[in-house]
Amino acid sequence: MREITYLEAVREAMSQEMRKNDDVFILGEDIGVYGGAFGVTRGMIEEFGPERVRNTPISESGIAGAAVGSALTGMRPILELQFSDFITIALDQIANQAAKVRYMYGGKGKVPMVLRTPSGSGTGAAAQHSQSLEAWVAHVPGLKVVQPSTAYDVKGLLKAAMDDDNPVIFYEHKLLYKSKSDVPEEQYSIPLGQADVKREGTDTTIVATAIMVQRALEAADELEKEGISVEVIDPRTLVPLDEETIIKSVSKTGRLVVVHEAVKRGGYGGEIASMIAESAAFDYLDAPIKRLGGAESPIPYNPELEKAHVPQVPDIVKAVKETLNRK
Amino acid sequence: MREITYLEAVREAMSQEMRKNDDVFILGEDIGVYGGAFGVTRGMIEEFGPERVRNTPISESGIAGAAVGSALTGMRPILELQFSDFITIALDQIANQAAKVRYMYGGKGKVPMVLRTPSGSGTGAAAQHSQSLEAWVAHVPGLKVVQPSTAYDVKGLLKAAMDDDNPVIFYEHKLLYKSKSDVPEEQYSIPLGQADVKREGTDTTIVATAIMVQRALEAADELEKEGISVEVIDPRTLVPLDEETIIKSVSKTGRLVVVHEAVKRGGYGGEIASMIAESAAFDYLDAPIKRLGGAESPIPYNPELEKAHVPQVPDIVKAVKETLNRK
Amino acid sequence: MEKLNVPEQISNDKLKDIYKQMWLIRYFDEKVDEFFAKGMIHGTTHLAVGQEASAAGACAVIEQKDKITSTHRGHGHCIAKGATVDKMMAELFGRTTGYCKGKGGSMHIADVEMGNLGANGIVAGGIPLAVGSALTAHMKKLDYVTLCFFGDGATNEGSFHEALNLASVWNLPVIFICENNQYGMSGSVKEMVKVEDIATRSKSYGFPGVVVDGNDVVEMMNVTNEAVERARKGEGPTLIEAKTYRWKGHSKSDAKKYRTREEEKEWKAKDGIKRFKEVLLEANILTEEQEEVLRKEAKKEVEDSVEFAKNSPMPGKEELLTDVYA
Amino acid sequence: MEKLNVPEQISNDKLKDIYKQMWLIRYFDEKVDEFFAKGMIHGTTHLAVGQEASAAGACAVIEQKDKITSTHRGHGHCIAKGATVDKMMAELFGRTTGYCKGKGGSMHIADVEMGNLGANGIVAGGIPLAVGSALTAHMKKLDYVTLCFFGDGATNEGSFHEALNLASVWNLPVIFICENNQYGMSGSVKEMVKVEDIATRSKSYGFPGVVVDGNDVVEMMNVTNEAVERARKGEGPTLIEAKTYRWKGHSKSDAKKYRTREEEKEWKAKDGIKRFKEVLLEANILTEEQEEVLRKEAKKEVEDSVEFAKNSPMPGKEELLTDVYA
Ligand SMILES: Cc1ncc(C[n+]2csc(CCOP(=O)(O)OP(=O)(O)O)c2C)c(N)n1
Ligand SMILES: Cc1ncc(C[n+]2csc(CCOP(=O)(O)OP(=O)(O)O)c2C)c(N)n1
Ligand SMILES: [Mg+2]
Ligand SMILES: [Mg+2]
Repeated sequence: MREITYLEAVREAMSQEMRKNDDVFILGEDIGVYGGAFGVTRGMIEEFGPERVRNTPISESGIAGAAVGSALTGMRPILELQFSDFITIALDQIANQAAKVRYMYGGKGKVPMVLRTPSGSGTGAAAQHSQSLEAWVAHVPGLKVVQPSTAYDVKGLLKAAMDDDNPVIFYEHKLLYKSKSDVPEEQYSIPLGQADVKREGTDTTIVATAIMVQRALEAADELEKEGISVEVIDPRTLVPLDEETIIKSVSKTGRLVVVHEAVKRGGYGGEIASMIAESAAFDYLDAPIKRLGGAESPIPYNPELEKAHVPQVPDIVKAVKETLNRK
Repeated sequence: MREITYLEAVREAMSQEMRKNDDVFILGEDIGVYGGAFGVTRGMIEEFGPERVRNTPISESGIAGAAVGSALTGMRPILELQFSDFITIALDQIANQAAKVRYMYGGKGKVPMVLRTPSGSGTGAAAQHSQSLEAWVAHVPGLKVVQPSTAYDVKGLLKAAMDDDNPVIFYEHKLLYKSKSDVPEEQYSIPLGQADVKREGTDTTIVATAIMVQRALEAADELEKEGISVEVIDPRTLVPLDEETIIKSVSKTGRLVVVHEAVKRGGYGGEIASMIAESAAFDYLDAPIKRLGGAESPIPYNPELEKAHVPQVPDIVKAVKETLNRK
Repeated sequence: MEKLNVPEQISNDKLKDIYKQMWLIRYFDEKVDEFFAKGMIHGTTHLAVGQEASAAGACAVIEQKDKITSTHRGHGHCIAKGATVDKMMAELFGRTTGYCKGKGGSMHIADVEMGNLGANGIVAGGIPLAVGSALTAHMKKLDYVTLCFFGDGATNEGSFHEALNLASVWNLPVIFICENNQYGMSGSVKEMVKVEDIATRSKSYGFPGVVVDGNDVVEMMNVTNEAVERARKGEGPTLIEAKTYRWKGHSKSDAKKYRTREEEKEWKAKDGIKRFKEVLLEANILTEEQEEVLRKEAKKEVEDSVEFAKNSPMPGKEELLTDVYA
Repeated sequence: MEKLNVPEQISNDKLKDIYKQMWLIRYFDEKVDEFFAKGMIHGTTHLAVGQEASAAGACAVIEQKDKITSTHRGHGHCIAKGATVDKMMAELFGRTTGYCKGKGGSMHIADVEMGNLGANGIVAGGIPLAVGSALTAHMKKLDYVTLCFFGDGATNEGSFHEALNLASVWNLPVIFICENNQYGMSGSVKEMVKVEDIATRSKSYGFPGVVVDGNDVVEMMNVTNEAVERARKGEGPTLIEAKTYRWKGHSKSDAKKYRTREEEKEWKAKDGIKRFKEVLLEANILTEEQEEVLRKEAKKEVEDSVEFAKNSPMPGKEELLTDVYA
């Protein structure tokens, strides 16, 4: 099968859908000839024209609201938010309007929109351009939240997100844009709410999201050399969360490490860890759960500090060993 | 000692400080002759004048930014955000500016401000006026987060918040405004980061926040009749979190119920529960941790549904019994 | 019978409907006021008593296919866009027969199918939504316009600015109607906006801004009609500032310390209903007797809506978790 | 030696300083450009090459006690407010000797003590901060003004609107300086703003808006000076629109497809440094020899800053968790 990048997979998923469905369009800042801050929409305005690849003023609240309003009246907008940190500006439209309209209206009306946005650190863009704020939206009933970790997943999940009749917040990781995997040319859909066991194992379960999936897999490779068998689960969607797959795995391994890039305190890892601590898997736990996440500080500019902010492979290796009481 | 209401305690804490310190002022919507949406600032403009009790246009982002900018240049603003749901509009100034300025500037500059805001449901104000979104700000390094549950606590914690040189998000609960307790007339400070054991017990620990503290205490009363001894801990501040007190209690009781009004999924209860699941207390746990929180939906208008959205005393009683394997 | 100086599609019968509708709005909100005062309805409410003309006049010139977005003070817009007071009252009573099955309440009444895209609890929250609705019309080449209602206070929100700029940049068929009732909750527009007319703010976006007497339903119709025609012709948005006044407090409990009783009296003298009645009588479009009939009909509709609401069922607990996702 | 038509406090020596400063800004940003291209600096950067005159001219007329807020494209403002390029370059190199100890980088350089309240990674994010700073001046009766820099694109953000309205309502000593360099990242101001001049937007708030040739440092001084004087006299804010152009791409990698090479050429012909040089030579304030000396000094300062940066230590890991709370 053909290999393409994560970035190309995002673009392909959108383009294929836009060829089929006139109601789908993209709006966002600099998504026209510039191709978006990360180049995701490059070439799309040439194919679909400026009506459907709609360059906007720098008005995150306005364009989010325009997306919600157009979705409510029959379009299926894809909103590209240039950096996920800027959700701070669009959040009223997302959390107080998009997420709630259907419920507040007693089920009349729906908001089929996808908010795509790059998140994560590692590019040296510092405190206001590097955050992972998915826990915020995952806390809001009415939203769905997706965090793909591979080119294959991103294409299938984006298709499902575009098909969904609800607002979906779709996180793309900047450092994954160039990562490659085998991706079918045709459209396919990965259901929202289905975790993927990225690697099977028996000793400890790692639940990892976004770029941490890759790091968890690297850690698993290292640990294997020492005879430790790690199962790596990628939830892929935080909402809905595939609790079953995680519970099953932890019931098998008896150990859990949760790892994400977002700041540990108040991060979604707390949700996953407590879900397990509350579940039937609790009785199978042979060790305290471990959570790894971003440090208790804004994200620093200096590259070494920036790296230190976020879990790295050795941190994951160490955490797994701790669950096994090994050094 | 004199009894006053939670609301009066907030007002008194501000007034006493404003009499002493000219740098302290309040800004917010309708805080002037109207006295604020909940009447907290009633009478203050008469005492302190319109310069220091500064009525603002309806511009949450602008006034939050003005607060940050004035704090950075030597004032100590108290920003009253009319409903905590509107943080969606002010969040860029809070999360991307106030919280990060000091760090981004390498420790030069500080932002001594308090954002006071009423949260919680129970008033029939529906989906956009009833949320408990403290988990969002608790996830942002650089902020401190306070959630007082009694008139006594609110006065002492607000004093500490006003004295703090960092941005503090201070949640007041609408339904608690009328609740009373003994409150000293003079100023006093309750350190941020010090939990309060509101009731001692031996069988199960309940960690409860804001109005859930009252409900947990009621539940404890009921349970006592059945011979169940419950310890109720009020963290009072989510950031910093007094982990020690909670760990100690759970190590003693071996059981934990965490209860808040915020939506359970992604709520701060996940943080508290996982903190325990990761801690030394894990080895003492005799039962799975239980979390109670708001339902997986926006907050409905109908009063019965609204109640059903949020943990009530019987839910807490039931959860405690479940940790004890009793019906 | 004379023909008034109103848009040509407005027949004399329609004028009578509008007149009755203004009473319907007033009676509805007065009834709601009474119920809130008695504690028979919970939550909060914002009444448009005194502001009937702007809602009724503006919506009179649009069609069913057209859309509106509304605000926390939205009962009038709702009725003007054709809502039945039965379902509105039922909503306030939290019943399953309400527009939102009792889940939304006063601040969230909507009827998406009928073009009412909803009230909004967030000040200025509906303005970008209206732009989105207009964007759909533009992209799907549907011939509808969107009327976007909001208050004077809302024009100090960033969303107002961003939305108006978007509408201008995309030249969308949307009409922004600022009901300047002189106050936000308590903030006087004179203190919160340092220009004489809010309509001036359209100059920042390069489209027309018009000031209109918001208590003059005929003027409201004419000005809105012109804006609607411009929008339908693809000439883009208009900002209309309707100067008006709310008679009641901002919401449930409001001592109205921020304004004088004299000011209230002056504005009450400009009552839009009374003025319209005089115009209709003068033009022989309405007789005193007919007037009374219409008024009584309106009153009865409101009374009936109360019965309807009271006799409607409460939602079951299972409703808590439905309608979250489509 | 003539006296130019500049604010009276600006001596001829000061004019030379300003001239040199403009070169310092240009050389600094060209050096930064080179390092980014070579991958010697990480992160992102936004260069003000071509826009030197607006920063230098505006800051020339304020004093040390006065304050500024800046943007992602902030190196010029920083230098103009008196920053040393050593500490700036060290910041870009992520060193402890940098303005932010290496924690902030290009988009967050600040020097609060010296009145530079900081660059900002959030477009329009600094505008409300400037209002807050002006509020402090007002409340504490301190005689400082705040210059608030932002771009054309920023004027479409809600924060711009809210902040300008606040400044107007409170009549604060703040000067809003929009550096209209014709583009946001790629969005042309012609497409994103449907009025000829952004300065017009001040009309929404009832204070003056002035258009100025942002590549004419003398005009910049005069216009800013007038606004500063108004502010100091308690007459409130001004919006200044400085028309200019950025020569380079928006940030690190930018194919500049959204504009033509001809347009770039036209604007480069209006180079503010070149024009100022001619003015100074003409007025006999500067000789060709002196000009070369100043330029070389500027260049050397930048070269030295590189050495300073390179020889400065990296922060230790423990720095990750310091400076979060005061
Ligand atoms: C974003 C936001 N801020 C504040 C409020 C609280 N609030 C509700 S209505 C209102 C006043 C609105 O004034 P205006 O826009 O003039 O409308 P009016 O009430 O006069 O009809 C305020 C401050 C809110 N609901 N939403
Ligand atoms: C809130 C926000 N939206 C978008 C961006 C991404 N961004 C950075 S600079 C920029 C363009 C800003 O244009 P303008 O205000 O004209 O300033 P210029 O870059 O031209 O100096 C954009 C879109 C951002 N940093 N912040
Ligand atoms: Mg109003
Ligand atoms: Mg620009």
